[in-house]
Amino acid sequence: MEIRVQEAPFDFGAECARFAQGREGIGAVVTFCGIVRNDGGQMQAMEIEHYPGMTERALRQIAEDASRRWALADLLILHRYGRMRPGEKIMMVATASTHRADAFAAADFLMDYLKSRAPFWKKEISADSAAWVAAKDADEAALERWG
Amino acid sequence: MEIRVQEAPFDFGAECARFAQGREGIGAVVTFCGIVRNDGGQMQAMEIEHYPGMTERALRQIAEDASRRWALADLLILHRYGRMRPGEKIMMVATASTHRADAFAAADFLMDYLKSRAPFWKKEISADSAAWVAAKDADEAALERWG
Amino acid sequence: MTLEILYFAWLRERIGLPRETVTTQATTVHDLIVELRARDERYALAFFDLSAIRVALDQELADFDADLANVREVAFFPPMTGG
Amino acid sequence: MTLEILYFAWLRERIGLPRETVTTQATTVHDLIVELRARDERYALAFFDLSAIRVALDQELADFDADLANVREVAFFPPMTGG
Repeated sequence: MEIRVQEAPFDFGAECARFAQGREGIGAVVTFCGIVRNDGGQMQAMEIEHYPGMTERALRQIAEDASRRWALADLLILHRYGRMRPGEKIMMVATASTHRADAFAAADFLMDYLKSRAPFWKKEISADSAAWVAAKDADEAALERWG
Repeated sequence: MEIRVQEAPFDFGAECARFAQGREGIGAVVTFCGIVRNDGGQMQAMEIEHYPGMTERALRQIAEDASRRWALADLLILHRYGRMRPGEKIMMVATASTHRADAFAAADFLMDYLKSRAPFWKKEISADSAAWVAAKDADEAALERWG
Repeated sequence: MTLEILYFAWLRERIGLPRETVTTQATTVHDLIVELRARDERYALAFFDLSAIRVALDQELADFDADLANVREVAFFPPMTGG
Repeated sequence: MTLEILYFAWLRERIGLPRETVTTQATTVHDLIVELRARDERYALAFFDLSAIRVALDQELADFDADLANVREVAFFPPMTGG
């Protein structure tokens, strides 16, 4: 299990390669990558604030919860903070399991919890304004899928 | 939309990097990679036979079906045939969408259909035997999830 | 009618060849299987349990009662195990 | 009791500082918010709508009626938007 919170960009391809490397025992790897959208060209940058200390703690709790629910050989959570431009990668998760259903469900679960239970806040910056992204009711509702 | 059927190994990390590259318009990329399991060290190799011509056709139909069901910016299916050793990557899919739910559902759907509707057959080769992998009832049942 | 018949996986192994050209009067897949079974022991064995066999006509999955009119390529194989 | 209070996102912006040390007699988060609101307009505005605010005690999410006994760090922030 690996959890990383960092300001620096990461190399999604290299992380995928490393995560899937040397896994003779398992059959399925799922990865997710979140990318800054430009929302029709209006947005110039996204700024992500976080709560150092609690962030790592919350991510670890989410990861441990996923590990209890599904048979995972490994998992990775990597999340950036700071300023990013459209097209830049914000974060990724990866899960490895013997069976694809567990790898898919766990990655989906990690994303739902990262959205609403990890202390990150996004701000969208355009030429003439800056606005904190509002949490979506749909994101909160998504958590109910997991009982 | 890209579909590749090949005997040669592929570089999962490089494919992930390429697929996620330059996607300013979208927010979510999901990838899946299938890896040859060693099943407790018994298996020496896996051999995959396919039906040239029909394979590409079936994969294209599955991809088009996924594109009709979800709002995808892009998708990739890459599947190998021939002989592979434990730990080698068999295949991958990747989906890109504005929203994570679509990217996850489409990747999950592609995998379910690839398992049971694309003309590939796996043979497991151990030191003293070779056996065709039997289709699982669970894989056929999984298709019912998609109505 | 002349058909190209393809066999895959254990069907190919039991019958002992990957493809053959067959001249037949069969009008449905089912008729064709009956003809093939009657040929010899290898075919009878290969086509013994139809629940373990799938068929494609011109590279599209089909049912055993499908019509062979205008079909050029028939493929028999076990349930697929891709992914 | 002395508490370290942290503010994030628009709460930080409205109050105008990321953290402060507060001496208080409040026994619950709710009491603490009432105290903070009474300070001045900035706090009153920041804590106007509690449905838009979440609280963590010593880096664990908590409810507004949670007890502050033994707590050292209280953080206020809007609903999270990670991922």
